[in-house]
Amino acid sequence: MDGVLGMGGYAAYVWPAYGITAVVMLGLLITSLREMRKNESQLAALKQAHPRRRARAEEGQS
Amino acid sequence: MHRFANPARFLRAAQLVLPWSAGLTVALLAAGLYLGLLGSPADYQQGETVRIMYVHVPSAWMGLFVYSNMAIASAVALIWKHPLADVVAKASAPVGAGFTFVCLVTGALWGKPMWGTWWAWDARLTSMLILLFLYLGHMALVNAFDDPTRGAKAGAVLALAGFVNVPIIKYSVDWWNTLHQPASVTRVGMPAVDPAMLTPLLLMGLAFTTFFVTLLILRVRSELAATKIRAIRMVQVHGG
Amino acid sequence: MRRFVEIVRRDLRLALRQGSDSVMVVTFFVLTVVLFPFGIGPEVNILERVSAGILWVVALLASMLSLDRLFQADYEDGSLELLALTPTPLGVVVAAKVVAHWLTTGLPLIVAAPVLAVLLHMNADGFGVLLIAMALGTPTLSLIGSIGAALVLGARRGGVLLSLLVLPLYVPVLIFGVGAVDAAVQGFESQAQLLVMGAILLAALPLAPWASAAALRQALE
Amino acid sequence: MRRFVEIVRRDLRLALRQGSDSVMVVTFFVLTVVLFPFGIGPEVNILERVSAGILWVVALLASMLSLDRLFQADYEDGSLELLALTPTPLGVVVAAKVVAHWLTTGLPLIVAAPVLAVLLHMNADGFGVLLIAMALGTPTLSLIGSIGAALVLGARRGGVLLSLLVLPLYVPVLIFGVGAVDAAVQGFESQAQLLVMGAILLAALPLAPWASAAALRQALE
Amino acid sequence: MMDASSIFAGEGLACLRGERLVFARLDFQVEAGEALVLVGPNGSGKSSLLRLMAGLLAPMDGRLVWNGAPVADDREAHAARCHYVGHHDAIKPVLTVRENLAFWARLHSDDHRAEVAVAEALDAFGLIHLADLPGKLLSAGQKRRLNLGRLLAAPAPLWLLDEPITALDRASIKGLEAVMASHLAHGGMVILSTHADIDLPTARLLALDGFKPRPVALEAW
Amino acid sequence: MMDASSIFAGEGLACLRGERLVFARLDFQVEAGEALVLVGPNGSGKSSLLRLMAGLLAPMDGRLVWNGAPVADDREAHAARCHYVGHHDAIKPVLTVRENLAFWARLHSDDHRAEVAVAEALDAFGLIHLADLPGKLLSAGQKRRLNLGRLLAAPAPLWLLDEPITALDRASIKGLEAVMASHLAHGGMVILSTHADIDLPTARLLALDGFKPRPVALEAW
Ligand code: HEM
Ligand SMILES: Nc1ncnc2c1ncn2[C@@H]1O[C@H](COP(=O)(O)OP(=O)(O)OP(=O)(O)O)[C@@H](O)[C@H]1O
Ligand SMILES: Nc1ncnc2c1ncn2[C@@H]1O[C@H](COP(=O)(O)OP(=O)(O)OP(=O)(O)O)[C@@H](O)[C@H]1O
Ligand SMILES: [Mg+2]
Ligand SMILES: [Mg+2]
Repeated sequence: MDGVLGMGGYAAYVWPAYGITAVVMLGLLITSLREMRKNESQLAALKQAHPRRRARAEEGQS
Repeated sequence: MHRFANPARFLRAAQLVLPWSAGLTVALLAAGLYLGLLGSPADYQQGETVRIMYVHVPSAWMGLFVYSNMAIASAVALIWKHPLADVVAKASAPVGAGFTFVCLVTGALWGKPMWGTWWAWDARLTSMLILLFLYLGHMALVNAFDDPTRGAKAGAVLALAGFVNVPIIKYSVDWWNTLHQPASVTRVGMPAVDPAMLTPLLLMGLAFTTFFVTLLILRVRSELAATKIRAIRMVQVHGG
Repeated sequence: MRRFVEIVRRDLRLALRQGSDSVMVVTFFVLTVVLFPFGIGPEVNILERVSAGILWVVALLASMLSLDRLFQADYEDGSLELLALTPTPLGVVVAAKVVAHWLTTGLPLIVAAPVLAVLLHMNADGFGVLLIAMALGTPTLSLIGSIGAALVLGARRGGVLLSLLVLPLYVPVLIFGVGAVDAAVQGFESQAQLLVMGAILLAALPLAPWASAAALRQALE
Repeated sequence: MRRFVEIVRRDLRLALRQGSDSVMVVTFFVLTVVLFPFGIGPEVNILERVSAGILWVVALLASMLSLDRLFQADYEDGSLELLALTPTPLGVVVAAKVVAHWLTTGLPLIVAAPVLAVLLHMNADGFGVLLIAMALGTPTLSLIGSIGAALVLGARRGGVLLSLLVLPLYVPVLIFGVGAVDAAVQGFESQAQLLVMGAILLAALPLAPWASAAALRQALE
Repeated sequence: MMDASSIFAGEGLACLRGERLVFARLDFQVEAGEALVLVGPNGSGKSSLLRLMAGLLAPMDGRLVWNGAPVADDREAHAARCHYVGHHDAIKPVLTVRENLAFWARLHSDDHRAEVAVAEALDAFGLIHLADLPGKLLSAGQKRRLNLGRLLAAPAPLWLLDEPITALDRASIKGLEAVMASHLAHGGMVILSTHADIDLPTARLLALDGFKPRPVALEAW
Repeated sequence: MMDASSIFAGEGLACLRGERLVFARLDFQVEAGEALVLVGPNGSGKSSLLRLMAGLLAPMDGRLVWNGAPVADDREAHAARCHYVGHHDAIKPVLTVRENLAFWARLHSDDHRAEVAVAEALDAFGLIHLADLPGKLLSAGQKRRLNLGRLLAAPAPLWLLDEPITALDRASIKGLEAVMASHLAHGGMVILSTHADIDLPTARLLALDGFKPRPVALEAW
């Protein structure tokens, strides 16, 4: 176990590398998800408030 | 409305792809990390630090790949005026910037034990830094206009102009004699890497790619929703 | 061609009448270069060692700063849309404006460079190559910069944004420009670097006006 | 005082909402600093020797570039004349805008400086003093720069003109800023230089807003 | 705030713009509850006179008085009692309609009063349903209405309006006329310039075409 | 140059601004000697249609044809046959009235013809006595007249005028009407937008308020 965590004396470089990668990737994932949730819920709320728009949109599509 | 290829179709397709890409990302990451951290030997020269490779190299590939992806999307947007292409380009930029950043930081962390310095001004390192600036410039430009479509179009021209940099980064190591290693995996013909290291490397590369696809879907969905919100707002202002 | 000359002439006349851009660019160049001895200290051998680099970096900055207004004034007062509506391809209009820009800013930079080189104690062997490299490099800067200037039209915070877009694209000119001068100073051949600079210029000559014209069309929509 | 806070709050809000100026200033700072190793070459000992000078010169340039828009947007959309017509002395308005400008540009510069110092291989002993010197110097830059920004309002070619007016006034900050850091790097006391910088800041604090207000009145005529 | 006995007057005013005398020896007087309409062909000096009344322009000769006291003696007091609506809209594209208005309201009166007044102003100019939209989405007419909203968002006796009805559709013009009439009925003053007809009680006309702009040099000789 | 049998037409035009559909399925046709007047409330798309006709804006759908040939096939030819007068004046403050006009004239026709035409244009719009004044000293109405002068400074059959009478006083409006009538009598075409009344022979009206602007995103869902 010490072999893996210790990384042959290079733990101070290897683990931060993986750590930074994880932080950036998770950060991207979380911000993207949050943004999407926010926008989609806002859109749903707006559609709720303006149900007529939906009808009009469908009519416009035909 | 032929120009406005139906985003609804995209959303349906994305809905199908999303669980697969997300699931694959998790599975590939698990396998890649296991092999990379436990199941592969240390390098006879570089020792355990070689394990940094499994995040450093895939993120470098992704940095270049995402930019190429953006340039293609931009060309599509400019030539065929496909609105989804603009959205894809815009949604890709922050992800590409993220990967490029990871490549730089992990490279620096690798450089300290290997070369004895965090940073050196050699061709590949600096051209990667420039790539990061190209991403940042693209993000800034796209958001610098009051009218989002204007920003998208300007961004498309910039992405194409900046694409010149990608081959320079890719081949800088071959053209100039530098500290950094030349390509050994992606070189034409047989890769010059031990399969025990090649397997986790390729697994991580695939994992990063599916991760990118997942993020792209989320971000495009978000962007499309934002467009629609703006549209509804606009109707409120001007009375649809 | 007649129209090309006409546009160059107008831009030159405008530059001359309104507080002459060239004087300001040169002054910025001189002032900023002069700041460095204050910052770095007066040691001759260090200054000499970094002189080519400083000259080129500041030349990039000067060129970039003046680019800010390349299309801006014409865009704001509506001249640009009329220029786009003349019976001339927009790329030609861009090329004419770039030529005028280079004549009023690039050329003065070239003239000022040797003087500043003396100030920074550059080895006199480098002067000839410095001039040639600048003559090949500054038009490339104007050309590449025109793309950025066209892109930021109508953007908020155009000035700073422009630097973010243009500086990364300037890097090759910087590398080979410095390389040529340094080689000459150290007594090597600098032909290879100058050839590359020429090649970059030749490539930018048709591509940049075309890309700028595309960007301008977007801005005028 | 209430109005002062009100104006600072508005400017901060504007800066945050519109594509964040600060990000761009920092990027310009980083980009330009990064250009120098291209120009000067990668040798560690030379880079280390010139690092303080380069950081300060580029910080001056970054501050100056962002000043371009300090009053410009308000001038163009007519807000500035309305601000001049509020029951607040114009000097207070200027001071509020300068504070907001410093918070959005000077502060990020201070944060970015140590990172760049690492890139330029600066000796770690200088970091603390670099931060203090920047904290004393950047507000002075914003204050002095506001005079230039007010003077060039309405002038065409604002950007380059501004640099001419402002850069010479920046020289004292540059000299003492670099002096402080260099002293620290070489293991000397840098208190004297820092005291002078503090004094300059104290002097600029009342004088600059007053001078800028006078210049603004001219521009609004 | 509004005093039924205030008098605003100009005595022997002369105005110089760009070396040309726009008008000279101009007198006017407005009492509480009165309106003054400036008319005249293009370039006759309507806008100049309004800026002069607001204090943005210094008269070359003559003076403005409020209740017998020269306006020039206390700029801030004059700024507190007048609202100026010029050609520019002073609308920040990234702030919402409410935020735009609230900022100006808070600069003129205290926070609580401002809150109430902003709501009133939004109502009077039909902006309520737009209150949370960013300024950039507004059409030209809506922008103008927002700009006029400042008149009600903070009380001030003297309104100076430069061609207030440009870009307004018929309904909005009626609304503005009602707002002005009520202001006059409460003892306010309105001075406005226009090319079209505006329906106002107690309005007197001031025709500016009597003064032919003339180079000053001739006078001075 | 002016062909008595030309026809300019639009077929099924749709226009997208920002992200909104301003109008769709719009057809029009103008023959030599005919005038078309665009009317509609603010934001109904008059300016957009004119820009589209000039080729500054690409139609999202539909096409423009000149004598049966699609305009999009040859931008330069279309530019050569139309004059566009928009909201911006395209006047350089440092060039004199004559120089301003001569530049545009020379871009459209050869030097000698331009000389004569410029003199005619100055005369027709009452600018002769202002010919040597720099653009910056002009009042709003004079600027507009100078901008309209381009119509006569180089001949072109198709005139596209966006609210040409704003800022003009009564006498100038009469003058413009005479110029347009003579252009029509010689087989030219005039397409203009206006909020006020314009007196023109052979004028047909095109009302744009039938199309409620609608966001495109809604269509696509
Ligand atoms: C901040 C510093 C660094 C940066 C910006 C950087 C950048 C890159 C880039 C862009 C690639 C992709 C190459 C391609 O696809 O052809 C790459 C690959 C690679 N890097 Fe780095 N690198 C850095 C530091 C290092 C260090 C210190 C080492 C090891 C001593 C290293 C070892 C490698 C290896 C082995 C590859 C794979 C090459 C291949 O097989 O294709 N890198 N790096
Ligand atoms: N900033 C300026 N600098 C110099 N001269 C100016 C300036 N602004 C206006 N002028 C000149 O002053 C004169 C009066 O201009 P002013 O704008 O007051 O006219 P106006 O009556 O408001 O005209 P309009 O009906 O076009 O609004 C004009 O002859 C103009 O040329
Ligand atoms: N540059 C632009 N970007 C995005 N949308 C725009 C742009 N210009 C105009 N619009 C929108 O397009 C619509 C049509 O505008 P346009 O300027 O054609 O109207 P108009 O009929 O000329 O109005 P006006 O009478 O005010 O001149 C408006 O709703 C406006 O908000
Ligand atoms: Mg006026
Ligand atoms: Mg219009």
